[in-house]
This record gives sequence, C-alpha cells and structure tokens, in this order.
Amino acid sequence: MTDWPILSTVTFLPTVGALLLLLIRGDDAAARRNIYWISLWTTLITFVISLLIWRDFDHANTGFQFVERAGWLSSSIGYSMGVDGISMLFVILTTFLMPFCIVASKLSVQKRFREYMIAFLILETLMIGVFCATDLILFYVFFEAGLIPMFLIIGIWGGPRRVYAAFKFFLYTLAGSVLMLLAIMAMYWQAGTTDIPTLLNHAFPAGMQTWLWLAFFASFAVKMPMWPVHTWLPDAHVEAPTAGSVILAGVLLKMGGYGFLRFSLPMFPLASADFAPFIYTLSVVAIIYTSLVALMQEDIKKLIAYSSVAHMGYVTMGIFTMNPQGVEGAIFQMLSHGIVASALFLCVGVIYDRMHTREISAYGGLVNRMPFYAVAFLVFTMANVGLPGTSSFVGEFMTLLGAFRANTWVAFFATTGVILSASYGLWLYRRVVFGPLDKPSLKGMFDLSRREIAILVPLIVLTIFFGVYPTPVFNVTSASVDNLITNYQAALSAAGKLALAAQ
Amino acid sequence: MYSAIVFLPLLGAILAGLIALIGSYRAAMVGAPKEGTADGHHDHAAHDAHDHAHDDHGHDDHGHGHDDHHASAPGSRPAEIITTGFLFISAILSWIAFLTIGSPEGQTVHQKVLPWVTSGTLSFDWAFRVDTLTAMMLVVVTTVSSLVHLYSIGYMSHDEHRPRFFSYLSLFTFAMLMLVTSDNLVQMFFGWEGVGLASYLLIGFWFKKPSANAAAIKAFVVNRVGDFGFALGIFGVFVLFGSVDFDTIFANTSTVVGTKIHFLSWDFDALTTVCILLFIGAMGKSAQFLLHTWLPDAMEGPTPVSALIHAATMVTAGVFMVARMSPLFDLAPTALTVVTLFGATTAFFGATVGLVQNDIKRVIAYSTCSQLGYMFVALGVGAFGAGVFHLFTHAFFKALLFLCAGSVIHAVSGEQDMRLMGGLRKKIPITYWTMMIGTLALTGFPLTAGYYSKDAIIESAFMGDNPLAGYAFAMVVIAALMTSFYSWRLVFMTFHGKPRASAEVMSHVHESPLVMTVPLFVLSIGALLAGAVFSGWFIGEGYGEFWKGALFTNPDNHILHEIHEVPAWVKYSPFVMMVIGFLIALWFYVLSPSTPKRLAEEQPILYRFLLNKWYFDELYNFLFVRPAKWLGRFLWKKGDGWLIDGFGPDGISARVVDVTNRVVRLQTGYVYHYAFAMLIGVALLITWMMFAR
Amino acid sequence: MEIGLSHYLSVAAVLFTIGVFGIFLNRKNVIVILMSVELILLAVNINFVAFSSFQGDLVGQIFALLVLTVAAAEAAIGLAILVVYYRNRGSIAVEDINLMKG
Amino acid sequence: MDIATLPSLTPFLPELILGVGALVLLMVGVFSGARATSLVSTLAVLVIIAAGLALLFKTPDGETFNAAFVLDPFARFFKILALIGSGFAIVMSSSFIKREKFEHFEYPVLILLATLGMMLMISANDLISVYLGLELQSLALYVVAAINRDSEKSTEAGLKYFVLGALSSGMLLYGASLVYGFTDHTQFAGIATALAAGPISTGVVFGIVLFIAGIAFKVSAVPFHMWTPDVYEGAPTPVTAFFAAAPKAAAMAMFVRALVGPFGPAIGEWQQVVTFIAIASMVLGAFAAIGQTNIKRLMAYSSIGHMGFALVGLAAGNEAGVQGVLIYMATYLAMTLGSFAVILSMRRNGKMVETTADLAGMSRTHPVTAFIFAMLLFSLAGIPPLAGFFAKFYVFLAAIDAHLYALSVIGVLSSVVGAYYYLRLVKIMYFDEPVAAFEPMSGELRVVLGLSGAFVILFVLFAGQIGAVAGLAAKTFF
Amino acid sequence: MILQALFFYLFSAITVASALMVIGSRNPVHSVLFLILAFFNAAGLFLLLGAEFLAMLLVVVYVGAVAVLFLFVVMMLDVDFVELRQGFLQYLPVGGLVGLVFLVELLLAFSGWVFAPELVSQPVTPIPPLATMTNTAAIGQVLYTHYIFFFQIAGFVLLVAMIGAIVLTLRHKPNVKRQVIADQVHRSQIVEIHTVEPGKGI
Repeated sequence: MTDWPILSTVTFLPTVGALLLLLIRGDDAAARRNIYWISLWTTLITFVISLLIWRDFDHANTGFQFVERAGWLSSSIGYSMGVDGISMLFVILTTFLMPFCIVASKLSVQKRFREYMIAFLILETLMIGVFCATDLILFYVFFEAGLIPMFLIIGIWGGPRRVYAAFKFFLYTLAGSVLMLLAIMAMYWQAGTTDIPTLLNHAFPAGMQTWLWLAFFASFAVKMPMWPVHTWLPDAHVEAPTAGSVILAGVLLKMGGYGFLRFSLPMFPLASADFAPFIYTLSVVAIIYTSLVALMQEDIKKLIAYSSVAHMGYVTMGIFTMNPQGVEGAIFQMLSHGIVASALFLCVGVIYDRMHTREISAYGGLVNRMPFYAVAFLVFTMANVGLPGTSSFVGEFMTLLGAFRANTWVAFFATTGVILSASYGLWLYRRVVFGPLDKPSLKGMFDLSRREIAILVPLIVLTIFFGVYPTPVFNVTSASVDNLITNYQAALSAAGKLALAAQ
Repeated sequence: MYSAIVFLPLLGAILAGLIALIGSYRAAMVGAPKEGTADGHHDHAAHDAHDHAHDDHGHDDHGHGHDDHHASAPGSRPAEIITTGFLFISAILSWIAFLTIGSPEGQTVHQKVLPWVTSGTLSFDWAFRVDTLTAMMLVVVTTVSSLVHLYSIGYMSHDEHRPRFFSYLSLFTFAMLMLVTSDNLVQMFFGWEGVGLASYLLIGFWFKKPSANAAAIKAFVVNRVGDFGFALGIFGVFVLFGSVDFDTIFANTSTVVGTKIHFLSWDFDALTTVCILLFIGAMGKSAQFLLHTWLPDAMEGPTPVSALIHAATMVTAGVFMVARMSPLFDLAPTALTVVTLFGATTAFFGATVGLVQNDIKRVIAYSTCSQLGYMFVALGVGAFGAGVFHLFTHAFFKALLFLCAGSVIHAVSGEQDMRLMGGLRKKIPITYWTMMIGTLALTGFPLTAGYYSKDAIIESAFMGDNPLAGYAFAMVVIAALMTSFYSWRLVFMTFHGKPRASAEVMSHVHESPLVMTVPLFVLSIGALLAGAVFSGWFIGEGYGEFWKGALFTNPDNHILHEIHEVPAWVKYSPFVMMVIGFLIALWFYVLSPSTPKRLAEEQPILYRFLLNKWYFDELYNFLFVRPAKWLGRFLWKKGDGWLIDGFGPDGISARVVDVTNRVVRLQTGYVYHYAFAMLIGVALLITWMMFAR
Repeated sequence: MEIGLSHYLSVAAVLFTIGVFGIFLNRKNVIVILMSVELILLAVNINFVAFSSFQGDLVGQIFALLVLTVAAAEAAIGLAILVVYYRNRGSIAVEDINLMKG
Repeated sequence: MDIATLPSLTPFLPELILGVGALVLLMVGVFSGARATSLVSTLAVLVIIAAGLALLFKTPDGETFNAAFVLDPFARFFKILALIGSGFAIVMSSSFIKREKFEHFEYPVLILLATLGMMLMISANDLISVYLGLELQSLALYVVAAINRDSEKSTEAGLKYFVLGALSSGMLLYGASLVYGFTDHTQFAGIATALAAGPISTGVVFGIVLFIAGIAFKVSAVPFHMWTPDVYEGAPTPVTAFFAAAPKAAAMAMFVRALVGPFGPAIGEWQQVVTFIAIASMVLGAFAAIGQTNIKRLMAYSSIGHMGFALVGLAAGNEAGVQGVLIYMATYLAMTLGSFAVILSMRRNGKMVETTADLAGMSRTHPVTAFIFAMLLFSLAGIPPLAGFFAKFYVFLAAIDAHLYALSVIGVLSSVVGAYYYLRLVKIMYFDEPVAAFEPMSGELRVVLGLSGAFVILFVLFAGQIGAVAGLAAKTFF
Repeated sequence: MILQALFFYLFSAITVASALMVIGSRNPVHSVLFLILAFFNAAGLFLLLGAEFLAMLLVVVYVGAVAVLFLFVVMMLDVDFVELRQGFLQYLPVGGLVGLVFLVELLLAFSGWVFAPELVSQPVTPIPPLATMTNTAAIGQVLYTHYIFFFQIAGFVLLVAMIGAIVLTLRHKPNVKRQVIADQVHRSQIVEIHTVEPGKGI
C-alpha cells in the first residue's frame, strides 16, 4: 500500500495538466503540438498511476481502500476518497479511455484545440472523482460538475444539431439529479452524515427508503439511460465529437449503474427489492425496444447509441437481480461496454474524419479500401453483438444468467436481445463495410493511419483479452459484490423478521 | 496433444489472417498521405487515381476462368501452406486421439487450460474434455477440414483473397474444435457462436455480392434464434445443477428427475424444459424445420465452405450437442418426443424441397437438411449411437458430394444451375465417379457408409417407444425414397444426357487438378468404408467399450439392441425405397426427360410450393422481418419521437415556452397592473391566512 | 355609545383601502397616485395614534411623527421624479408610463 | 429615564463613518462642482472601506439606542455584504461615469446614504428603525433610479419604482402598525415576548403578512416583483448593478431578522406565506427569464428567482435555513457583481448594448471574460462545483430539515428550468458565431470580474470555512 | 362621550368622503383640495385621541407644506384635465371585489383586538397623565432622548429627499445670469488697490 494520497493524485492530475495548458499561448501548429503532447502525457501518466491502484488493491478487503479524509463543508460532510471492488475498475476505465480520446482528437478537432483539451482533462478529473468519492455530497459535486465540460464539448465541437443535443443532455440529466440532491439531504438529516461507508451501514426507515430510492432512481435512470428517459442519449451521441461520444458511452453512462450499485442497493435494500420488478420491466423494454429502434437507424452513431441503451438495459437488469452473477455481470458489462462502445465510436470517428458524414447510406464497401478498419470494426461489432470470446459476452451472459435465477420472464425477454443485437449489428456492418465500393466519394479513402491503429489495436486486444480471461476483473469485484449481497440479504431478512414480529 | 489439435488451427488462422491483413493493408495504403500534413481528411478527388485496380467486379461462385487480372494477395502461398499444414497435423493427432480414446482401455481426458469465469457459485474454465464422442468429432472435423483446406488450394487458386479465406477456414475449424472439446456448456456455447461467426464470414466471403451478405446475416441471425434457446437452456441447467460443467451435470442427473422448474409463470418439468430449450439451440445450428431457412442460402459461400461447414461439421453441432447432453435428454421423454417430431418433419421437408431444386448446391443443401432430420429422429427415439453414427458417415459422403459439386461447378465456369449442365460424365470422369460413390452412400446403397447408419435410424424409428416413433418411421422411409430420387436426379441431370451448356463453356470443361481430386478420393474411401468399419463400434457389439458412457447413461434404454429384432419388411424398406427412387429418377431424367416438365405443369400448386421451399422465407418475412422493421420504425418515430420526446423533453420545453409567453404577458408595463398584482397578492395571502388558521 | 379603538381602526382601514384603490384604479394621472400614497400613510398614522392612545403608550405617536416626516420627504421625491418624467415625456398620464414591459 | 446616559456609539461606528462621510462628500461635491464626480466616487469607496474596516476590527457586538440598533454576527455578515455590494457598485460605475458623461457627484453620495439606510435596516431591532432605514435606503434608490434624468427610460424606471415602493412601504407600515397595536411593542424583543406569551391573534397575523409584503417588495419576490424588470432595464446600468446587489442583501437581512427574531414565535403563520412567496418567485423567475432578450431584464428575472431560492432558507425558519440564506446572499452578491461587470463592459462603437444576442461568440473575441462569465452563469444555474451550487445546497438542506418537501421539489425543478436561460447565454457566447468585439474592458471591471470569478470557482475549496462563518452568524437567533 | 362620538363620526365621515373624492374627482386640483380636507379632519381625529402635537403637525406639515407642494406641482405641470378621467370604471368590478374582500378581512381582524392585560407589561414609553405633562411636552421629552436615533435618521431621510429633489430637478441653464458673490468680492489682478496720498491724485 502506498501512503501518499494516490486517489487524489489520480483525480486531480488531469486538472494540473489543464492548468499547464493554460500557459501555452498561440494557436499555431507548434502550440497545437505542445497542447497535444501535454494532454497526452497527462492522461498517460494518470493512467499509469491509476494502475498502481490496481496493483496495490487488496482483493480480500470488502471495504474502502486508499482512504483519504479531509475536512470540507462540516464535520459530517467531508472530503473523503476511497475505492472498493465496485468502484476501482471504473477509475481505471476512465483513465484508460482518456488517452484514446486525446489521440483520437488530434486531427479531428480543428478549432479551439486548447479549450477542447482543457475541457477533456477537467472532465477526467470530475469523472474519476465520481468513482472515488466516498462522501455523498462530494460524489454529487463531481457527478453534476461533469455536465459543464460535456455540455461545452457537445455544444462547441459537435455536429449540426449540437445546440439541441447539448441542451437536452444538460437539462435532462440535471433534472434527474436535482431530485437526488434532495434525497441526499434527507439522508443527511436522517443519518447525520453523508459519509458513504457510514451510510452503507445505516438502516433507513422503510417508508423513507421508497422515496429516497425513487429520487436516486430519477438521477441514475436518466444517466444510465434507462427507457423511457433515454432519448437524450442518441441525440447527444450523434452530435458529440468522437472523443465526446467515447467518454459519454465509456464512462458517463456507467455513473448511473455505479450509482445504483453504490447507493440504491445497499442503502435502500427494501425499496430495491420492491422496485426490482419495475426495473426489470424497464430493462426488458429497453432491450427490446431500443434494439428494434436501432434496427431502423440511418445514422451510424445513433444506431450505436441505441444499442448502448439496450446494453445498459442488461446492466440495470443484472444489478437488480441481486445475485453474484447478475451484479458482477453488470459490472463487467459496464466495463466491457466502456471498451467496446468507445471503440465503436472511435471507429465511427475514423470514417467521419474522412467523409464528414455519419449517414449509413453514404458508406458501403469500405472493406475494399480499408481492410484493417474492417477487421477492427468487425471485432467491435461482434463484441457489441455479444459474441463469446469478447468481453461483452461475459457480461451479457452473466447478467442474463442472474436474471434467469431471479425471474425467468425477464431472462426470456432479455435474451431476445441477443437476436436483435445480431440483427442490427450485422446489418450495420454489412451496409458500411461490405458490398461493392461504388460510391465515388469513397474511392479515395485510405485505411487506418498509424495513429488510428495505435488507438484501435489496444482496444481490440482488451476486448478479446477480457472475453477470454476476465478473472482479473472478477478478482477485484467478487469480494465487494459478495459483501454487498450479503448485507442486502441481511437487511431484507431483518425487515422480514420485523414484519413478522409486528404481526 | 489436445491443445495442439485445437490450437494449431487457431494459430494458422491468426497467421493467415495477419498475412491477409498486412497484404491488403499495404495495397490499400498505396499513396496514402502522411498524417498530420493535411489535417487527416483527404482530398477525395486527388486519390481517385488510385482505385483503378479495384473495379467492382461481381464474383460468381468460383474463382476460375476469368478475373485473371486480379492479382493474388501477397503471401497466399505461405498462408495456404501454413493453414493446411497445421490442419493435417491436427488431423493426424485427432486420429491418434480417436484410436486411443476409442480403444477399450481409453480414458476420458480432462485438461484445464485457463480459468474463465468465477462468480459466486458459477464457475467455469477453458478446459478440454475428450471422450469418445469428442474424439469422434475431432476426427470428423479435422479430417474433413484438412481435406477441404487442401481442396481449396485448388478451388480458390484464382481468388485474390486466399489468405483471408484460409484464415477463416482455420478459424472455423478452431471454433468447431472448441465446441466439441468443451467440458462445460459455456465453452460449448463459445464454439457454437464461434462457428457461427466463421460461417458468417465464409458465407459472406465474397462481400461484394449482396446476396452473399444477406445470406451471411440470415445465417447468423437465425442461428441466434437458436442460441436464444441454447442460452436459456444453459441458464436452466445452471439453476438446476448449480453448475455448467458436464461432469457435475451428468453426475447429478438423477437428483433432478421429476423436479419442477418455475419458468415463465408456470411450473414445468425441469428436465423437459431445459432439454427443449437446449434443443432449440440445436435446431438453429442444425437447420431443423422452422429454423432451417438459413442453410440453403448459406450456399452463397464458396463450395468448400459448404462442404466443410454446411454439410459435414457445423450443422451437425446440434446433433452433437444433443448427443452430448444425452444423459439429460434420455431422462426427459417429452423432450425426446419433440426432438423426434422436428427431426422427422425436417427429414421429410428437406427431401420434398430437394426434389425440385435446380441449383446443384441447393439440392445437396436440402439433402443435408433432410439427413440432419434423420439424425435427430435417431436421437429422439433414444438411439443416440445411431444418430451419431449417421453424423459420422454423413460427414464423409456429404462433404464428398459437395466437393464434387464444387468440382463440377469449377468445370463449367461457375454455373450452378443443373438445367444448364448435362453430359459431363466423359469430360470429368474422376468427379463423376466420386460423385457416384457419394450418391450411393447417401441413398444408402448396401455396404456403403450411409447404408449402415441410415438403416439403423430407420429401424430405430420403427422400434422407438416414444409416441411419435411411428410418425418418424413413416417420414424417414418416405424421405428415403425422395432422397434416392433427388440424388439420382442430380447425377443424371449433371452428368448424363446431352450437354445443355453453351459450346464455349463445354469447350473449357476440364478435370480438376490434383489438389482437388485427392480429397475426393480420400472422402470416397470414407464414404465407402466408414460404415462398414465402424458400425460395430458405434452401434454394434463394441458399443459399450467404445462409448464408455459418453452417450446416454440410462440403463433402461436398449433400443440399439432392439433394432436387430425388427421385422424383415422394415429392414428392407429403405433398400426398396432407394431402388424405387432410382428408377423414377432414371425414367424422368434419362428415359423420358419431358415427364418432369409435364408433371410440374399438371401440379402447379404443389410444384411451386416445393420450389419455393414451402414459402418459408416469405412467411418469415411476413411474420418477423417486416413487423420488426415496421415496429422499429414505429417505435423510433412514434415511440421515441412522438411519445417520449413529444411528451417528455420536447413537450415540456414547449410547454415551458408557452408558460413563459403567458408570464411575460403579465408584465404589461402598466403601474396600475403592478399595483393590482400586489394587492391581489396581499389579499390572497391574507385570505389564505384567515382560513388556514 | 362608546367610541372604541376599532372605530378608529375601521376608519383607518377604509382610508387605507381607498388609498390602495387610488393607486390601481387611476388610469390618467400620476399625481393622484401620489396623493393616494399620502392617504395610505394617513391611515397608518391614524392606526398608530389610535393604538398609542388606547394603550397609553407614546411610541405609537413617535412612530406616527416619524411617518409624517418621511411621508413629507417621500412626497418631495415623488414630485421631483414626476417633474423630471414630465419633462421627458410631456405627460403624466399613467397609461403612458409603458416604455418597458414584457 | 436618565438623560445623562449617552447611548454607546461604538457599535454604531461604521454607520457614523458612512453618515459623516456622506455629509463631507456632499460638501466636497458642492464646492468642487460637477467635475468632482470621480473624486467623490473615489472618496466614497474609501469611506466604505473605512466603514468596513471599522466594522471588522473596531466594533464590538451589542445593542444601543435603547435597543433600537443592534450589532451581532448576523448583522455584521450582512453589513459586510452590503458594503461590498455598494463599494463595488461605485467602483464599477467609475468608467461608466467617465464615458457616458454621467456627472452627478450626488450619485456616490446617494449611494453612501442608501448604504447607510441598508446598514440601519440590517441592524434594525425596532419596527421604527426598520421603517426609517428602509425609507432612507428607498428614497435614495428612487432617486438614483431616475438619476439619468434626461432619459425617458430612466425616469420611467424611477417613477415606477417610486409609486410601487411607496405602496409597498405603506403596506409595510400598515402591517407594522397592526403588529404594534396587537403586541404593544415596536421593539423586537418585546414583540417576541408578546407573541410567545399568548395565542396569536388574527390582527398580528395580518400585520405580519402586510409586513412581509412590504419587505418582499424590497427583495423583489413574487407577487411584489413587478417593478424589478422594468427598473433594471430602465435604470442606468451601474445603478442596476447596484440595485441588484446590496439592497437585496439588506432587505433579505431585515426579512430574516424580523421573521426569525420578533415574529419567530409565529413561525407557523408566516412559514406558509414565505413558502408561497418562495415558490412563486422561483417559478416565475425561471419561466419569465426564458423569454428575455434584454440582458438586464434577464438579470432582473434571474434575481427574482434567486430571491425565491434564498427565501427557501427563510421558509425553513431554522438555524440551517438562516445559514443558508447568509451563504446564498453572499454568493448571489458575488455572482451578480461579476455578471454586471460583464454587462457593463458590453460596449460597442461607444455605446452600451444590452441584448443577449450581442454576446454572440464572445468566447472567441474575449475568451477570458467569456470563460468567467460562463462560470458565473453556471454558478447562477446552481451547477457544482461552483459557488451557486453550494448556496442552493444550504438552503435546500434547511428546507429538507424543516420537512418542506413540496417546496424543495418545486424549487429544484424550477432551478432546472432556470438553468435553461443561463445555458442559453453560455450557448450564445460559446456556440454562436462571433459578432464584432466589444471595446476593451476597463481595469476596474476586470478586477471585479476577476474577483467574483475567483470567488465562484474557488468557493468549493473554502466552502467549509464560509459555511462556518455563516453558521456562526446564524447562531445569533438560535 | 356623546359629543366625542358625534365628533368622531363627523370627522371620520368627512375624512372618508374626501378621501374618496381625492381619488374620484376629475380635476387634480380638486383632489389636492380634498386631500387637504381629509388631513384637516384626520387632525380632528387625532385631537379626539389626545394627540395634540400630531394633530398640529398634520396641519402644519401636511397642509402647510406637502399639500401645497402638490398644488404647486399640479399647477406647474400644465396637464389637460378634461381628458384625464376615462377608464376609471373599467376595472372597478374586479378591483372593487378584491379591495372589498381585503377591507372586510381587515375589519374582521380588528374584532379580535383585545386590550389583553396579560400582554401588557409596562409600556416602554407610557403616556404621562395629562395633568403632569402635555402631549407635546411628553413627546419632546422622549424624542430627543430615547428616540434621538430615530430623530437623527429622520434627518438623514430629509437630507436624501433634499438631495434627491435637487439632483433631479435643478438645472443650470447656461444663459441665465447668476449672482456669484465670491466673484464679486474676489480680488483679482484687474482690480488694483493703490494707496493714494490725499490730495495727490493718481
């Protein structure tokens, strides 16, 4: 174990990088280069340091590790950081994806390069903070603050309907979160603290749990996004620049799932049990509904966005199955989706940079000119489809297995997702990559540059690696998840006993 | 050794894949600009000059005769040699394994490779479990695969993407081997989907052809429908047994007999439910009735692919899986009845459609479909050994038939329509004779491979004690007649009679090169001898020592003994059927070629019905594809657009703007309105306080 | 008949209401509004004095005294503003005070 | 009564400095003529600084003038705010004075006198002091609103403000008279005792309601807000900046002190009223601002909304609530001053421009200003980790504690609606194509903007300390 | 008592009536005059209540100063009075209703007023009995001691009013000549003082 505040370091290092960027003057090529390298090195160093967290992580410990504490708002609302098996990997995921965003933006971002990089680095700080915070208020601050840079990223560097998308994204998510804020306050008055480890052991009254749960649900459901509050996502994805989509799909969506795991389940177990069927319903609807919608999309990014919604349906379903397979599967699915969906968006970015359109019909036969691209895209499409051997399969399989244990109807309908995902995934691939290359505009396309290869190859490797050997992930998560479930069951049975005693 | 068998093809696939990738990448990047100089987006017009080498030439189903200006990809030869070489090593090792395991003192081998998933009570590894069944499949897979590799060197010699092709082939072989060697259901599922992927890639190998792409997607998606059931089945197994390992499952089968499982609001018999779910998976992969539609379309792929995947190996995975899970199925009679029902129906259905098809590959494809039905009938009546035996023999003669068909197509410049063939007997004698052998084996000519296995199935169907055994018997016997008819029809239309192809084509017809004919010879040997040599082991006296429990474990199941006691008419019925079929074919296509046409005109409805494959594609299109598309569009435009956005964010923001406009209008600018507002406010508050207290 | 506190309060209330009325019913003349304000303050003063008298407490009268003072100041300012407004617009009609709205 | 006993003047020292300073400056102005406006402005700032220093370092807590005036931590907190608001308002107007030939030396003097009025309001411990302080402040404000006497808009603003202000102070007075009559006291302590003693009569309740109506006018809470947009738009921009900042703080201080102090025992009655006003303000502020194109008008609605949020803390009526109000007002002051610094710098071709569209593409033409302004706007919208979030956080924390759930939910949802128009400004600055640049920002505006930006952004680091100070101030009443 | 009641009704009736006329009369000049009348009668009411000093103040300050100021302004602003009356009744029903409700509620509230003995501790500043001190003297007694603070602030308020009125209305017209005493008494270079010896001349 290290004795320096590693979590804070990882969290705020990108901010330092952003401040460094402020020092660079000018807008010429040299400045651009400096900005690029500073950003890249910042994210890379952050990533490397975050790997130390993984290295030193104690798998057997179910509590929070690397804990840091400092005074902040009051004696009971402090600055406290820590990671456990549930949150740690999200930190890694965030730091891991960030360099890709930087590299992917190197050429595609034309205007206001410095501001762009600053926005991303700040965003990284905020995202890492969300997963490290062990104080509710601190969590909320990070959680919400992320809206600002993302709003700017979509709005400034986005596509033609960026304004609409940015506003929709911002206001939608904000509307969900403010209710959570009220719930946090109510929890504060109930428990006298916002310290998450303490709250995890605090038994909230059953009646209150329902309301708190709903308030948290409002926030996380939007963030996830769950059906029917998902419509901001396709718009945001379509308009966001490539790296923005990557972060959106890769990390921001995970905050919802993380929130469910961190708060809803352990803190409001009774309400969670009551609402599980509700979540199941929404999840299943999401899986089928959005998959069908994805089938008919004409915009590549929109299609992937809808598929993200469907995949998040597996996650919510898995989380609320409340068995080890479901929950661990959900975590794994989130991590895997973080890689796969990000990679898909990067793939879209590659051709968008060349053609400046995301219309599926504008493409076709890319394999003729871009074999490497076709391979990469195929791998990620297949991963998105949930082919065994890719990381998505593990998550999907386990969530479905968990769901089957919890409720066969849910599993039955959710499993139809595997058919639908294959349909839209392959249909997309066929229209973009296969077929004759007969569009004149495409004939000048070149395959991936070395930079693009450098982006995609690690993702391919990881996608397959975690599909074949997910054990490193499960090592991290299993103890915490078991602990979570044990506590959950204990809370339920305690409540059950109380109910019996009352009769 | 087992690792080598499984992973050598993977290694080959990767190497060939890299060769393919690097080669095509180099070709594609000719003249690519250095990044960083021009902001990354290229001036399209400036590079139009580079694509002269890539005119869009539609491929036909062969790589021969024309397209000669297409240069082969660099590294084609190394790729071929690597993959084929590895495959042959793998095949040899497989035979060794087969003989080792299959010998009376052979043991089931367990070999753990890597942990995969451990979560709560769920735990499974990457591991091999090689017993007789596996070993048999290893032999089938590696043998056919290595021969197909070899054959492809010749068949694909003019294709520009050979490294890719061989990479796919090896990848497929790897996945298939993973499937058969798995020691748990999930790894099996991995192989299951892996072969699906390879099949998808190979069917869509000629990616410029829209029909090939469509067929590839169709194959994958329809298979996914099966996988849907398979996956649910796995979940069910896990819930029942707490494990997905075969050993654990098989050890505990007796404990779950009669237990109920709560599935979809109802309580079902646990084993029956699970078995039916698993069988749905098998239906998808093995193209059983209702989920068969992808198989004929899969013929869009190159012919060696059809031979390897869509005849000999992948499609039999379903059979393998049911056989593998026989300890479960055997305890679930209802599930077996279902298996019988679908198997028999498929056998009949495939045969009927095969009667009228004109595409040489499609005939064989429907034949495959039908033969798979036979295998399931055997499994369904509990004759697992017979089913697996037929799988084994079928692999040889059906691969042979396909490769021969490929050879024919190769000879006639890519033509696949039998109506444009004829009279090829003299021109390509090797092909003709090997095809004859295949046909004989398929129709169950005595002492050929098919004779042993097929007759065993028909007899088991007769003796089977499940409620649908009689139906199954009737179906398979009728199917045998039709099998004979369409098989001979194929032979006669292709090789006999007058040439119907153009003179120019006929002048080019030539026998295939040695790399293609050698596999034909080898497979012919298999088609002739596999039955005679191995029937004792598979279904005969050596049964127990050979299988060593790899097939069913239920001691009450004696069907393979009972088939020796069938009445004589049953025993001779397949032979009679075969002869009748042959005679009709002979009459129709050699003696009186006008009869079929007349018959078709006299029975237009039936003819069309058969020609259009019982209208399944249309039906599914109507039932699933179009509704799904309509629903998708509806949910998108109306659901997301109108309902959710309209009443959600967009609607709310519109209402907000309405409110805003109204509120702003309150601010009239007149002092007296403001004062009045204040008065109203005060009066309101006072009134409220007055009554609230 | 005893004249009690509530009599005075009632008078004040009526005056107050009239004053308020004067402010929002008047459409034409700002000066009347200013006078209405004076009426309101007068009502307040009556209140104060009445309470003071009936409670025997001088504070009310002091308050009223100060209100008177302030009211005078207020009138001065009000009239000053009115005058500058008139200089700009040439009108003191209440309906014309409508440059800004929305 | 002992005539010989002089009241202690030490708690009164800052006010004394302001009052005397105003008189002296008036003399300076009179004798130097109109040229002296800048000089008087500078001196006025110095006077305010002096008062502030005196307040911080030289004055002990305590009551004086027969308990009509009180200085306690609460008052001290708000007085600092008021002084900051006024001081910066004068600072920010200096360049405006130079460029617009706005030469009224009375202007800084009036601001000083208004500030004096605010200080008295904040310290008022007697209904009479409340009234006098309020009137002193209001009369000065009426005048400064109309100070650009040749402008139709400015005079109209003054007139409207005056008429409605007079009406509101009439209501307040009437309420005060009822309170006096029904409790027999004008001193806060006496009122509190009287209210605590017995059942609360309808008369007192009416008195309180009318009193609240009067103060609500000063903080421009709905439905007594109608003057705000018009006056904000009509008054000269520096005056608007002044209006938006300090008087709000003073009126809010008085609001809190009156309701929590003397009327504290009647919380059951006024809580509903304040809740209603708060909800109405938040909702109206959010909705009406969306339709605005004039940025000053927009800020007016914004301030209406913000007063609603601040009143949420008051509606809670507990210690946390008061603490919330304190933090809210401090934050609001900083954000408002910063925003007006930007608005004051919106000058093109020698003329002030005021429409939101004029901000288009500001992020390109004035990146730093635009960035700080964007942060201010996000803060106004209440997005963490900026100051505005913590302000909202504290008030809603109190409201939840007081079980005002409906208020809280409506409040946060209206903050979402409100976020829209702040975002729209950000959108105009960042997403739209630039129009011509503004003239360079003057030094003092830069300072103000920089300070408020730093406050808003760095608040998160010092939130605990600021919260603690506010908590200490809030303890005054509990 | 009867007399007191009689005067009360007289004064209050006239006050209310003239108040109505203030807001109701066509001519603003009449309004001002009615305002003066209302003030006079209110002063009468004050007298009845024993507040002589305030009554006097009302007459002196209001009638003498404020009302006259109004009159002055009304005269100065040459407004066309004939037009100024339309639209008065347009909003009367609604406004009247609201006002009436308001009024009734106020009146109802007064009924709850009790001179509750338990509420009344010692008044802070009790009115001394008339025998010992007149009302004016009593006010004078406390105004400059107890309430010096208010008195001073009132002074500031008046100062603001003064400054305000001046800053708003005072205009230096450039072509109006003003007497500048300082200039007159100023000794400049132009004026030279010579000590002239008697009889010598310059």
